[in-house]
Amino acid sequence: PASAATICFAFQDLETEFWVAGHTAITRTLEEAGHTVIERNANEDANRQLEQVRDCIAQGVDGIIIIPQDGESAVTIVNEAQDNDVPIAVFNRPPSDLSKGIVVVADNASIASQAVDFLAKEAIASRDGDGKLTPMIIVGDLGDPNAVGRKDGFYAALENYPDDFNTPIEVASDWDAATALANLEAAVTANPDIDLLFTSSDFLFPTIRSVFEPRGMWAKRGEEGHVVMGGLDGDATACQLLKDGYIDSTGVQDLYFEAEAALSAILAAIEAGEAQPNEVIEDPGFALTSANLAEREMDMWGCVLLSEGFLDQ
Amino acid sequence: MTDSGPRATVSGRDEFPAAPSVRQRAMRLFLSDYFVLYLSLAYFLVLVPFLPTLSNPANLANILSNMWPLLVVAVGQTFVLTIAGIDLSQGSVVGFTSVIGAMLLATSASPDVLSNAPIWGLIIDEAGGPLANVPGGVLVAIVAMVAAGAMIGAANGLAIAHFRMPPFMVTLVTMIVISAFAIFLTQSENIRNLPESYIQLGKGDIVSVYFGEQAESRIPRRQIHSFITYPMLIAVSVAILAHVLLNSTVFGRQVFAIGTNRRAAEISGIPVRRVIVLVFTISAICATIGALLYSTRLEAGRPTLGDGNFLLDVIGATVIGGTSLFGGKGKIIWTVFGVFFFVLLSNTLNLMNLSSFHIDMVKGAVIVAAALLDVLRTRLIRGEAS
Amino acid sequence: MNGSARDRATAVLARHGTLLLFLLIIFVFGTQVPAFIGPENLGNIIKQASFIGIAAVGMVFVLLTAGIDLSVGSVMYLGPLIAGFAMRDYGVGVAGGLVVAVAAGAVMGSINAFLIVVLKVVPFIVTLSTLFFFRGFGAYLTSSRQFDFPEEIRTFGLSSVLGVPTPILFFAVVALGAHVVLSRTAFGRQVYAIGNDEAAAAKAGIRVGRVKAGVYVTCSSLAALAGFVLIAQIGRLDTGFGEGREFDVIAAAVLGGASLFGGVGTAFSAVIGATMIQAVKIGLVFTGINLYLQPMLQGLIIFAAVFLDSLRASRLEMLRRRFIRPR
Amino acid sequence: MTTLLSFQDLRKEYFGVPAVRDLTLDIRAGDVVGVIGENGAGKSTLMNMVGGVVQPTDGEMRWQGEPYRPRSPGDATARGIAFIHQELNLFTNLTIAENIFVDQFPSRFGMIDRPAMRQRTADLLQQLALDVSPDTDVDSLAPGERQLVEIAKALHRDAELIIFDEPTTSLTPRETARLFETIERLKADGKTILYISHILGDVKRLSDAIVVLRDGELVEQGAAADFDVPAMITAMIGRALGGLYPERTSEPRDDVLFSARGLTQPGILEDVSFDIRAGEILGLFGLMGSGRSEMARIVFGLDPLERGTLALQGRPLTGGVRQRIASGLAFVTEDRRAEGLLMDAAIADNLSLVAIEEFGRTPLAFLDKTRLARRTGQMQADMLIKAGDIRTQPARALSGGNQQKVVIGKWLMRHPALFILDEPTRGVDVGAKFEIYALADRLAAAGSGVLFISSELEELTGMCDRIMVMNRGEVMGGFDRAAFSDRDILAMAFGKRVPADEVAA
Ligand SMILES: Nc1ncnc2c1ncn2[C@@H]1O[C@H](COP(=O)(O)OP(=O)(O)OP(=O)(O)O)[C@@H](O)[C@H]1O
Ligand SMILES: Nc1ncnc2c1ncn2[C@@H]1O[C@H](COP(=O)(O)OP(=O)(O)OP(=O)(O)O)[C@@H](O)[C@H]1O
Ligand SMILES: [Mg+2]
Ligand SMILES: [Mg+2]
Repeated sequence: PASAATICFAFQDLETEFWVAGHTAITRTLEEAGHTVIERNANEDANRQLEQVRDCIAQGVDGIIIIPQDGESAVTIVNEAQDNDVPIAVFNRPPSDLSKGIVVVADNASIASQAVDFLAKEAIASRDGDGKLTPMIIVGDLGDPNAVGRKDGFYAALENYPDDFNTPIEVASDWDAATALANLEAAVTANPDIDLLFTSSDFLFPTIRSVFEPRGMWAKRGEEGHVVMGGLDGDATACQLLKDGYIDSTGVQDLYFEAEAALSAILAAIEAGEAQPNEVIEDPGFALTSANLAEREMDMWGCVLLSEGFLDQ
Repeated sequence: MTDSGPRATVSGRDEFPAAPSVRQRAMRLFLSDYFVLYLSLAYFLVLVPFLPTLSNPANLANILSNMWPLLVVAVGQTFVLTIAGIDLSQGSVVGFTSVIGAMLLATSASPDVLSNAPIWGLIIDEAGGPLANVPGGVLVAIVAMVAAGAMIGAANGLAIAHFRMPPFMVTLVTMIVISAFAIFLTQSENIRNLPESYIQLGKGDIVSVYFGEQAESRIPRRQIHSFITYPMLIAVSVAILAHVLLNSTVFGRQVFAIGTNRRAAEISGIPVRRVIVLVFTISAICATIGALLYSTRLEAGRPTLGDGNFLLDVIGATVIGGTSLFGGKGKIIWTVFGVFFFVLLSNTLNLMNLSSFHIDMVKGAVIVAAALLDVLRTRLIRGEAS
Repeated sequence: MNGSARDRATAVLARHGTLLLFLLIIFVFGTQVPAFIGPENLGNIIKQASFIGIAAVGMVFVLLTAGIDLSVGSVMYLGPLIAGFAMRDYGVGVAGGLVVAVAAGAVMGSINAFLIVVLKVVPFIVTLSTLFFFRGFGAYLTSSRQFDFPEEIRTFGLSSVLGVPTPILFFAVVALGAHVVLSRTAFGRQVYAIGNDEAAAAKAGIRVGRVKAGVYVTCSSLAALAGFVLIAQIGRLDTGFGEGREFDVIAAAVLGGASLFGGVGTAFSAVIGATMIQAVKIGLVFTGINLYLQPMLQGLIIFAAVFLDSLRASRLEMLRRRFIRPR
Repeated sequence: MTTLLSFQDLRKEYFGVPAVRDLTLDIRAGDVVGVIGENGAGKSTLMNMVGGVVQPTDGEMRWQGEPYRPRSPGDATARGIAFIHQELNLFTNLTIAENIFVDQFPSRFGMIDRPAMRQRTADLLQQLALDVSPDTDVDSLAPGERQLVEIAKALHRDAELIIFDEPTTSLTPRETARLFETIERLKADGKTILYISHILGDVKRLSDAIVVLRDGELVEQGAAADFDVPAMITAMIGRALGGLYPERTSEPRDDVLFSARGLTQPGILEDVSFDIRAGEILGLFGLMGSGRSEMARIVFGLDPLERGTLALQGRPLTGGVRQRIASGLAFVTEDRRAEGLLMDAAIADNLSLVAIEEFGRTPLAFLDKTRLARRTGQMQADMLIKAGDIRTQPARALSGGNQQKVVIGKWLMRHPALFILDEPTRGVDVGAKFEIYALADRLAAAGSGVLFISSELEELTGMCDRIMVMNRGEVMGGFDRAAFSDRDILAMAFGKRVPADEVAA
């Protein structure tokens, strides 16, 4: 770049692999290009995020990238920045009004539904007998719109097979491993015969394994006891499990594409002296499945991390 | 009370036969009610050379604007702590009442987002809430919010006063139930499209200042700084009202009496139950006003508004101000300073550009350091006295 | 003598009200879904309650002295994390890891204790700041990344002894141990004395500072142990682990009968409180009620428990009154 | 005999105000030393320094000839000093045995050796004739019993020096006698005893030597034989007191002010009826635990009443405490610390507590702070409350007698019609007692009624127009002033019924 810029990077949280990877991708790329990065972690509090962005503006940054807590607060924050003539890009979670700011959108619901659609087909294909199948979903924190989007995607996918599935069993996780462990164990005890499991986030796979393993439900594809299983995020663990055959699909947001797109758009705007750049960049996302693993593996950020030895730390 | 503070020895006194008045005055400053304020200012002055942005007008305006909503909520908590209670439900009241206000006032709503919610079609639809374009609707909605908040507070108070249930458990349950109910009402969604007059309450300026050249033809927005805002007026009025209530009314005396010794207060004819109910109601109403400020500045009704660490901020700011968790000791100005300290702390942490991997450590250390100074001060007061 | 029969009935109800409510909850859920009262699920309830339960036992110590410890959630995270580093980088093995976790907890407890006892900062503020500090330290160590434990930890976490899952075993040992300490040792009884009247305790010659320090060390050690036992079942520690758990832990202790104002409560308060809350949560999972409604129902049931308990307390007070003439 | 403990220019200041001034004194080993003085004279403060509870501002103490500077109560205990505090220092959530051993439990393998503890406690309790199990929770003990547990604790230490700070205030006559026997025995064993009390007769009877404090200074000391009660009083207050009781200045009027009919609460009261006339002081005597306080609490609306009616000035008394206060009832409880005072609040706040609503038109109206300050200041003057700035000094920092005056003062702010005084002179010095009596008389003269509950028969016969006696929740009978006889009254208190016609109306 012609000149070094100061970029404020305000994210909502750093608690799962996905966010950590996104955080690393953005900060590292910016720093390597000689820009200064100012980080702000809102700890899942939209109000705090608004305050942090205002502090950034007061500090006189050249541009802002945010991962907002949700679409509604994103609109407010985008307005706040644009009113103060600071270009802003919204990463990963779309504002409910796409007309303002540089917006990189990934549609949680549609990615989830792609992943679940594959699971549904797999489950139907491997069904013995012709009773209805029992699906189960581990739901995230109901206060988190991402969790709700993923849940909606799950239901949308299953709606296409009305005759094949019973009403899904919902298990609350509150995005917390301990809660998920307790609730999933109870749910599996109550309903030992589940045929399909979808977790709203890949970070819960180790928890699922702890519940399934002692019950003989943690098995590879084709082995006795395998439960058709998938998640969403596309992290390194999911990649490993997919390769090992324990799970069947995971919904992927193209993290690196999103980061790249957001960065170049915001830097271009700064360069051009544009204070209110507006642009919508779509990340269609996709489902990495046991079927397309070979050709699309390296499109998934988790697999890239995995190949870099992420899980060996 | 045991006399455990260090005593000034006779020889120690003799070394300063007539203490210089400057030192005495400094001492008095250090020992006064305003201690946390001085502490915050000292903290500010120490950091300014390293963080030049800290003193820039835009940042000062930010600090102030961040103070107001937290202050309003903490004022309510001050009442509760003063009667030796605790109100964990404030955060959920913030979320819940923000939803109430928004669902009444929203000027439109999208079925894509809200059609699953139980309030869809019942209260809100594509054309917005029932008070959407009604003249005076904002006022009615605020009354409804306050009524809803007051009811929750009164319910807390009734359970605590009449059934002698522990405040911690009662308000914890209220927190769980009310926050779940708020999320249920919107099925996790936020309600947008609030009317401009409502949003003004959370963002609107009354007086703004500009420090740049006079000749500029177009003043950039980022150089105009809010000076007096609606939230400031609202919060300052609430604080003054609360201060008067706690300090200069019969009710205030009754609050302190209950916090000091509930049994003796009862026997002396203090209407203990009524006061407890009122105190929890006040706390919830303050939370509601906080909800008004928070939700309007975010321009949405949000069921999750008061989630997470919010409660720790509220109680932490109140306690660091000097209000005791064990009752009988509380002042609104203490809370004002406590909130100022907390907001300043969070602002400076932002400006330090710490990596997010360090920020929590620094935050913890600063809180402890502040508390330590406070302990030192208490010891000095005792030392002076004996 | 109709009156006295009724009195006796109320006496029984009063003394064992919490337990009866607990049984009622189990019964109601059991009639909804019979599998709920199957041995497997009852075992699961206790196993899952052990996480909050072990930490709540520690919290009871603190509450007994009229203190509070908000840092437990962060200790649950940092304790196992340090153990994890020891296991991975120094190969100390699972038993070693367990020791390291508890020791790390003890160190964190000592930090709290130092600030509270020596520097005399109020417990609420101390533990509020260490809540941030300990978690912040963990974030610093891991750069906010999850931590994967060596494989063998899960073998330990999912193991059982004579059919009793290891977490339950730990829970039982901790609860019994705490009960013995609280009821049979000088330290334990002095904890009660301090909670009853700290100034009087000092006048009576109790080393108040030491006892209080011991209480915070115990609480943090047990919180770290609780975290370790849970993480041993999963094998991976996420950055957000334990966040906000301080409220669950305190609630469990208080629901079981411990008072926030000190002097009241037993080790079993924590066991009953934690198990009861877990039973309700799992019961709601079993009945498959809409997720949006579950927390509301959970809150209402806890409310009922607290309400019954307050009735019980006032009944007990009535029964405890001395009468000066025959009735 | 040798000197066990000596004070050299010992001084203690609170907030710059001396409570003990440059006191020099020797205590001989084996003596029982009576320490007397008005409320606030500094007796407890002196003992607190000996017991390591507070540290002297200046001066020094010597113990068996060695310099003695206890930093904590533990230090004092280690030297062989036991201290029974004026305010009880028991842990109500522990058992008797645990309370006795709380700072040093006997242990075996790290566990408390309960059998040993129980055995030792049972022995101690037996010495004091307290017939309860060592495993009883202190919570369920009566005040007198608690006091005995404190004494058992001191006995257990087998201390060289035992300090009793007003040990008899809540003991029954029988328990008191038992305590005196114990003290005699300790003395025979060569122990040294410091005995503080306002019951001067007891002090005279027990002591070998007497020490008199006034305003923190040692004003007189000598052999007990050289003192008689009037001399003690003169030394204490610096002048002779005309008599122990003020002259009654008025007669009861004819109109019935208050009447109770058939008060019955199973297990507590049985068919209690009595009247109080305007201007009358009605004494209520009974042994500890005879139900006097229970009755007072019922009358005041604090405890439930199953049957019976109450009327004040012809209007039935109903509702809760607030309503009864509004109708003109006032109640000075026997438990100052837990129920009477806001210990940590300022004295002025305590004084204004009952009448606070009179200082603002509605609860949310501004307090009239000037009037409030004037009235509380006036009350301090009227009640002769010895304190610094009443707006800042907490009630906790007052001496016992002055605390009691604050409790009475707060009720006077509302000019009550019927004043219930439950043990109002407990722990109060002779001068202050006199003031409280005079106050009761003034109230009566102004037309109020007074229900005076006391365990000191003497003060009842000295002050009352009539005495009513209770035993086990029943009114056994009553005596008119002319018929007062200590023997008959005591006999009735122990349960002897008097034929109905002898009972005054
Ligand atoms: N903690 C304290 N802080 C301030 N002043 C105190 C404190 N304790 C006692 N005083 C003051 O010291 C003086 C002596 O009090 P002390 O308790 O020794 O009196 P006393 O002789 O024991 O009286 P009493 O017979 O009423 O018990 C009193 O004026 C009292 O107000
Ligand atoms: N010496 C005692 N033995 C047994 N019970 C007692 C004794 N003293 C008090 N109690 C009990 O403690 C409570 C308080 O007694 P209460 O005050 O009613 O009796 P009282 O006649 O007023 O005697 P007191 O002089 O102790 O006030 C009552 O429940 C009473 O039964
Ligand atoms: Mg005294
Ligand atoms: Mg009594």
